[in-house]
Amino acid sequence: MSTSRLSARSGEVIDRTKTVPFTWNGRSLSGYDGDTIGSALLANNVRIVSRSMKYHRPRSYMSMDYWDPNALLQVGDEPNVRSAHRRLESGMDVSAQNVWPSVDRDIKAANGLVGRFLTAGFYYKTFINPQRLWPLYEKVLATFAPGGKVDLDTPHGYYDKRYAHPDVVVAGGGPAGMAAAISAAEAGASVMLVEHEYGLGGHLRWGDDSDRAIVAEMSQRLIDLGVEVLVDSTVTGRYDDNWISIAQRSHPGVIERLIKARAKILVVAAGLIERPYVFSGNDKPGVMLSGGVRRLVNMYGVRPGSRAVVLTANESGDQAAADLEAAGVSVVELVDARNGGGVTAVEGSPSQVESVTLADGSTREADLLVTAVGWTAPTSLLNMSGDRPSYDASAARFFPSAPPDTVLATGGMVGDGTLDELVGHGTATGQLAAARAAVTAYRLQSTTARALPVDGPEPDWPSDQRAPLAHRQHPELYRSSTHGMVDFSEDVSSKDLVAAAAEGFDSVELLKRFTTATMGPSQGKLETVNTVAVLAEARGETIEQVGTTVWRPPYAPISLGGLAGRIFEPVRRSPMQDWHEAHGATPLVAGAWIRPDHYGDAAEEVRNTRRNVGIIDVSPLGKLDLQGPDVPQLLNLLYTNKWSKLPVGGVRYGIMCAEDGVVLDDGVTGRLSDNRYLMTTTSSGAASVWEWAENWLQTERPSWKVDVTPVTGAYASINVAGPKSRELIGRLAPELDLDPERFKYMQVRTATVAGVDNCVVWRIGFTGELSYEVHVPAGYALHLWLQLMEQGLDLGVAPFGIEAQRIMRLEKGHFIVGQDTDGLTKAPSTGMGALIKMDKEDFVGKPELAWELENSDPDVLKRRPAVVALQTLDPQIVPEEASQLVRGTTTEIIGRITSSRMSPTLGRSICLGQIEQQYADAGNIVTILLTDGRRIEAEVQAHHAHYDPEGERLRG
Amino acid sequence: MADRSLRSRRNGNGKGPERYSAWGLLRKGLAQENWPRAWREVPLRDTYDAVIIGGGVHGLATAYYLAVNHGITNVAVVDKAYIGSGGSGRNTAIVRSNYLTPEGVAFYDRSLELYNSMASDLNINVMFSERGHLTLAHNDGAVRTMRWRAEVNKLQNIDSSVIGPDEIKKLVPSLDTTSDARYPIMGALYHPPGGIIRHDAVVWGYARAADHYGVEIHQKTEVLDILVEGGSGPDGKGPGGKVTGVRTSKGDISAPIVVNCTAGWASLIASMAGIKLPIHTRPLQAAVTEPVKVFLPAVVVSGSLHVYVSQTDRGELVFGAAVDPFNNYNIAGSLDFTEGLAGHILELMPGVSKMRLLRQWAGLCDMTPDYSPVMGFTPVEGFLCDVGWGTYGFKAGPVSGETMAECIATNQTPKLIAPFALDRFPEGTLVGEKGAASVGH
Amino acid sequence: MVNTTDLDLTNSGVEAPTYRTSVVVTPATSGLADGGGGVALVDRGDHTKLMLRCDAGSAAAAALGVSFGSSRITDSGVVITGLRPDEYWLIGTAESVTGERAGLPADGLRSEVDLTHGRTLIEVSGPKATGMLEKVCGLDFSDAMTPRGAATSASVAKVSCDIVRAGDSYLVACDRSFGQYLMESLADAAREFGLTLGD
Amino acid sequence: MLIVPCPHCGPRNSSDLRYVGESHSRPDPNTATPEQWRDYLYMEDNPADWLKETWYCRSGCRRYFTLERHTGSNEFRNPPIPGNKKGTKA
Ligand SMILES: Cc1cc2nc3c(=O)[nH]c(=O)nc-3n(C[C@H](O)[C@H](O)[C@H](O)COP(=O)(O)OP(=O)(O)OC[C@H]3O[C@@H](n4cnc5c(N)ncnc54)[C@H](O)[C@@H]3O)c2cc1C
Ligand SMILES: NC(=O)c1ccc[n+]([C@@H]2O[C@H](COP(=O)([O-])OP(=O)(O)OC[C@H]3O[C@@H](n4cnc5c(N)ncnc54)[C@H](O)[C@@H]3O)[C@@H](O)[C@H]2O)c1
Ligand SMILES: Cc1cc2nc3c(=O)[nH]c(=O)nc-3n(C[C@H](O)[C@H](O)[C@H](O)COP(=O)(O)O)c2cc1C
Ligand SMILES: [Zn+2]
Repeated sequence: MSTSRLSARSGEVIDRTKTVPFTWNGRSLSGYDGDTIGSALLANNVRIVSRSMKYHRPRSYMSMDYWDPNALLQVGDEPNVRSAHRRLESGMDVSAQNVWPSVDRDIKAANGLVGRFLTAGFYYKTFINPQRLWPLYEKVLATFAPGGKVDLDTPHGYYDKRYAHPDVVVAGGGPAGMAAAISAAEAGASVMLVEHEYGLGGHLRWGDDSDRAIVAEMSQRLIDLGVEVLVDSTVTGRYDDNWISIAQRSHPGVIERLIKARAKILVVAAGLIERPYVFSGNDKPGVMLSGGVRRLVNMYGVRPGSRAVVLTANESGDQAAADLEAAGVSVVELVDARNGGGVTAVEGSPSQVESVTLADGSTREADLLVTAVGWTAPTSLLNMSGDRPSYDASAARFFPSAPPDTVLATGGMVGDGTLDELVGHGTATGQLAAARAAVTAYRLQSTTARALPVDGPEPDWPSDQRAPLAHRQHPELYRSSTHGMVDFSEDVSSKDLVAAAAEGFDSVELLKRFTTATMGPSQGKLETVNTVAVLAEARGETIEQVGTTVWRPPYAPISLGGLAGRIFEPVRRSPMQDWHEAHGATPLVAGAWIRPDHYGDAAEEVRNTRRNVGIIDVSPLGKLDLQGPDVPQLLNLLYTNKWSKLPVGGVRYGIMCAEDGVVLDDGVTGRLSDNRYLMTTTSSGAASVWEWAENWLQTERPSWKVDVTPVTGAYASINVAGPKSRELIGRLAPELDLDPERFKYMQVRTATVAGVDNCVVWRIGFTGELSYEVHVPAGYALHLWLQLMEQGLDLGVAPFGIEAQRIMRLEKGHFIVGQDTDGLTKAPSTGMGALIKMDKEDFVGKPELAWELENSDPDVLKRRPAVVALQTLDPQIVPEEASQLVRGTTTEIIGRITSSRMSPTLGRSICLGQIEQQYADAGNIVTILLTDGRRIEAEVQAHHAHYDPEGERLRG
Repeated sequence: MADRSLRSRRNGNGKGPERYSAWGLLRKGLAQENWPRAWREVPLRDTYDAVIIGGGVHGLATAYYLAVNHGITNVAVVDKAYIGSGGSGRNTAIVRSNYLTPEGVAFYDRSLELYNSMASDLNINVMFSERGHLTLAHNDGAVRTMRWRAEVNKLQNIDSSVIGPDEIKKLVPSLDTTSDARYPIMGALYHPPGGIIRHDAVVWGYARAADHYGVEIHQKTEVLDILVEGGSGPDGKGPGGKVTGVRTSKGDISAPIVVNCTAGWASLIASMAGIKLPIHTRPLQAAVTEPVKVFLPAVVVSGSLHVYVSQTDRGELVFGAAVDPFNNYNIAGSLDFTEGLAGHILELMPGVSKMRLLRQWAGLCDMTPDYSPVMGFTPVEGFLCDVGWGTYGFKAGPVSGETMAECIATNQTPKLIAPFALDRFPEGTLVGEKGAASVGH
Repeated sequence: MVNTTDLDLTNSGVEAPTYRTSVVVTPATSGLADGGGGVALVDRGDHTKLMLRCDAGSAAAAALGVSFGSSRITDSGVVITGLRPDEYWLIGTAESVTGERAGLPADGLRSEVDLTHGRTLIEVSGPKATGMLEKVCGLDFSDAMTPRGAATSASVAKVSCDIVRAGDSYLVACDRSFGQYLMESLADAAREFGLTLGD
Repeated sequence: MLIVPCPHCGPRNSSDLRYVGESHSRPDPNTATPEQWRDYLYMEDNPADWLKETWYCRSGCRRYFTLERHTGSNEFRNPPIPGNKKGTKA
């Protein structure tokens, strides 16, 4: 097969005035603008571009389209580029994959010699013993992995996404698809026409001048109608409710853009894919499909060989023969399968066809064999819509059977006909699509609160009145009397399939998984029907009985970059976050929030807070504004303790449980006025507690009058803690009565602070110090923060971060839900039994807690976990959080450390942990197994608080 | 324990299966002859000692161990489609034993042990690749949970430890371990014995071996009803009843023992016996890329980003994520899954943006409230369950088969599965894996 | 509302508060602004946003003059919108909102929260505003589905937002803590259209 | 991405909602037996059929409502009614 550029042709898509340089395996070559990588390589007489996966046989181009199984090349840092489809660009660095050491001299080709032993599934039968050697074998096998190389330094380029709501999406820009798009648009629908190739026209692109004139005319009509035409774009999937994914590679400045279209109607006009023929030597370079030859000659002006045999069963083969003749290739034999002609083998060197054996046993010298034996309907998008294709033996292909009525198929997928008939069917399909889309639009608009009101009654759902396209007779040509390759990318032959079926892998799905046929990069676009046909033959069944494997998304592979798009992950910031970072805070990712972890020295932050006054930004604290007469009832329901008597100005702590009694969240709620409460939740529980409250109000207690409004972002929260906090707050809120007798621990006031109205100030203290938590309208939060820093200068004010707060709360023995408790910790285990009020009529989780509290089985009781404080006997050892508590010298787990720190205040290690009740008595000595394997002892404390257990500082 | 090698026994047909070996392969290759069927295709009979519903790894392993460990061979495994068509043929094949609770650890560790000797026990290369398993932690809470798991694991002699970003980078160079990542990698639970396995080979291996001992495998045989007598519910089904057989698409079978090994369909089968389960069915999706040269040496899981990834010896990346957001028996899959997946994978491994997703698919998962299975007896006598496998049940196949077989043969609940009994729900004693629920496969 | 007491701060040394919105225009954002004008983004964080809960069918609801899913602009320039079935918002300058609020009857008015500080409000306008929103929000912004005056809530760039098509522009509001992120995301989405950043 | 027919907003993308689960009514906590209560807590019908279930319109109207969906085809039927749910699952 000697290839070369032909003289200029009327339909070519290349621009011979523009030379495009590129390199092939380091060698400098050039092609023309408009070439694909593949056509340029062939024009340069480069034919062998890859080696087959298992046997490393030399391979060349067959179909010259995206699905060409042997054409995956490395281009720069991009692996697996479809070179028969991808347009050549200046400077492309193209190289072969899956070859060693080079595409022309491949040592692994020795595999070919032992081919008869490397049958499908051979690895299941080998390397079994000794097992110790398998990892070694595995490493060797892995070097056979096909595919290109990933450059791990590849930058994330510019990928993008958008949504769309077209009335009609048309997949496929051949004549049928174009006609459908035109008629739908003419009927008033908004239409998106998507074509996988670089240009519209489908198979007409490699047809004659009159074909192209029609394409030009239809293209102009599409422009005039304002149809959104996307070329070099693929409809990659159809999901529930016509959620359509489109990979657009032609948007300026964007590598790949994912369009998510909610189409009212999807029209599938994907055309047909040409099927290879199974016979001996069918993977040898020089065997091509008729469509491949026609593209090569007519679109790229490349001569595919010099002496050709053409095996034809249809027009496409006849036309290919004519095209070859016109290009000066001598067609030494036109074998007509419609008249019983056939081909049984090609012979030649491993890298070149030299002769063709015909069914009658005679041979022809030739360097090119062209086959035109039929089509595969790429029904993939229809299958994704729930349709199962059915087989028509007389037409020798699968057809759609019953797609949902929002998905319509047209063109070659549904039948055959003249160009006029195809266009006619497409036109009728477009009209039907538009009419159905109008009904769907009516429904959407009439049920959407924000939409315009609709006029008149809902139109009827249009029934399908299209005249069907005929199924043209086609011989069932799948396999010759010889065996050959069925799956070229996976190197699976018909012989492998027969053997696998005989072994019991004789349903199409098992056959696929055992042999990997159809699992390669083209996903069965070329191989499915031949696989099924060979299995049917092996089982003595019909193709219809055997059925096909399932096509799944995507229709064509889509880049991970395209699926990801711009990488944007929501981030929440408090009004002071910039200040924190400007003042040396180490940022801490806490869910969606970014928070200050510490400003350099957490221990010093603790000491300063305990000694002077510290301020911490606790803005992420969940905050809910509750209003309405039934708020106390709601609180009684959600929390385990009682709320009816909370006075105005009072604040109370509560624990929330789920219905299984497991602790869900905790926090304080204060009563700001008669009718208005402010509830706080943990930072991570903010959203879920809000939804939880709404859930109870809307579904179980719909008669209660409570309005819940999330105000987490509305108020920034600053905790001012330490013995001098009263002094500092006093300076900023001169009108606020801070007298400890009148503004007591666990009370709340609304006040003007630093000139900011409507601040909520409550006296509570997670840190265990005298402290005031100020919830300030967020727009003034930075102002307040700066004023606290400024006005507190002489008091020694300093900011503290999350780490210092964690230390202080641990010193004080406050547990953290989700850290000191877990998904099984019921409320009584927290040591907060006093907060569980079983005499309330109802609260969430009550029955489980009742049974928990009533249970008197000593075996159960003694093993129930309890949250306790622990101190190591050696005060300098801080056991890592999650260190296990074990019984004595055994390995029996009796609990674990849930929190631990070195206390800057006490100068010793302190812990909280969960431990079985039987070991939880104060004074017990228990064993901690450190993560380094050492065992140390620790004493269970009487109080959770290691520091100021009576709370004198807090209340002072 | 009985001799588990295939050499010693003959199957119900009186014919031994031909042993797989390189030598056999060579001989067959030279002679150009085919291997015999891996399992027989025989007509369904009308009575068996036990009927196992579901030809996934759990059903087939149960049948295999019934035969090999207990000599109970008059057993039918029925599947409505082909073997492995459920979760067993769709999973991402991650095997590990670093669970959170001692019960869980002991159980999965036994499974790993069985996986380790499976190739020679079943005489098939299941390609168990012990390549190491990393569960990444992106915040201090997650690091704490990882350490919790590591510490429990160590006490059970499981190789499992928490490692830091530098070591992670050494093990998996493609990961972004810098601290300016949106979700910085702060550490990982590293479990060297974890890895991946060729899931289909496991299914086929059990099927072939079970068949060899006389078990019958009936594909395309759908169970339509379960025959129960004397129960408290309508039609005599439900608690207090006794199983007498099953109705299938190929006819009725009488059998005193019926085992529900149907994973995603478990509730439907149980309801045929009048039993309610604490299970909801959710699809779990997975996807593969086109193959590229091998660059990812270990299994990487990120609980907070809900993705996991490994690379097969064929070079594809295999991905998974969290279960779908609503109950569903439909495995069509969604675009949201692939979008989220790609976004999160690129956060972890920014260099793979040019790789292409080749195929996505889904399987059904039988989710329980405490991330633990439901195993053993039910209130209907003779009706047993081995279900509730959620997103993690493939790795449990061997040990589940072994213990379920023991349960059936001895009529007693083996200790390893006692914590997983159905009555833990009415009794309110859930299993501790819920304690720090995190995805992990 | 954005106002402060006339407190005499002179003696205490406390400075008068300055209101800050959440939208910090970072170099990352401003770098995208080429003044092209296809999309203009303006931070309206200083607008007062007053939320009212009203019983359906009450006098207060009637006086508001809008229903769920719609909005109107009053003579004083306040946008009144029904964002949820029983939830209405008044958006405008402090003064004008106070004025509109004063005119409402008490009947049926259940509760009221001033969320001026709680919501970031970005005004999106320009000939390509719709095209930009279609990149980050799954709603159908066609004139039939989202006509002038339409109001709804949906996820925008993965954040829950309220969206009002008020006159020629869109008002997009989210929780204040997401404000900077939202601004950056919108600016990024707008860059292909030519971005102008407002004051 | 399903379209969920919100009774207030109209058809919405399912990502704007949160799925709560099967709708079950809560037994009287003061009279329920442990079995009844735990049946409510843990047991599911989980049919491959029409299922009554609760959704929360998280990014839209913020309302909980009950819908009937077919768990095989994902079709919704009947106009949805705002209403009860299983309050247990946080
Ligand atoms: C995408 C995905 C990834 C996963 N990843 C992992 C992983 O990495 N590691 C891991 O350990 N686990 C994983 N799992 C979970 C694991 O796959 C399952 O838990 C496990 O395969 C369950 O096996 P099984 O034998 O119980 O059920 P299945 O394999 O599901 O088998 C059940 C069988 O029952 C049959 N059946 C159902 N109804 C009937 C009927 N009426 N009559 C007859 N037959 C019936 C079905 O056809 C099916 O073949 C994953 C699951 C999925 C979906
Ligand atoms: N396909 C051929 O090679 C070929 C050759 C000769 C004649 N024909 C005849 O032409 C008729 C088909 O005409 P037609 O208009 O139906 O098809 P067509 O083959 O002319 O055009 C179909 C187009 O759809 C595109 N496409 C397929 N799937 C797509 C997707 N998911 N997203 C975007 N684009 C996609 C293809 O790239 C192709 O350009 C048949 O009757 C056939 O016999 C076809
Ligand atoms: C671990 C694993 C690897 C897979 N690799 C491939 C692959 O390389 N190519 C492919 O087409 N499918 C691959 N699949 C997917 C299967 O083709 C198939 O989609 C899956 O088993 C589900 O079956 P279904 O799609 O027929 O429903 C793989 C599946 C698994 C579980
Ligand atoms: Zn809604």
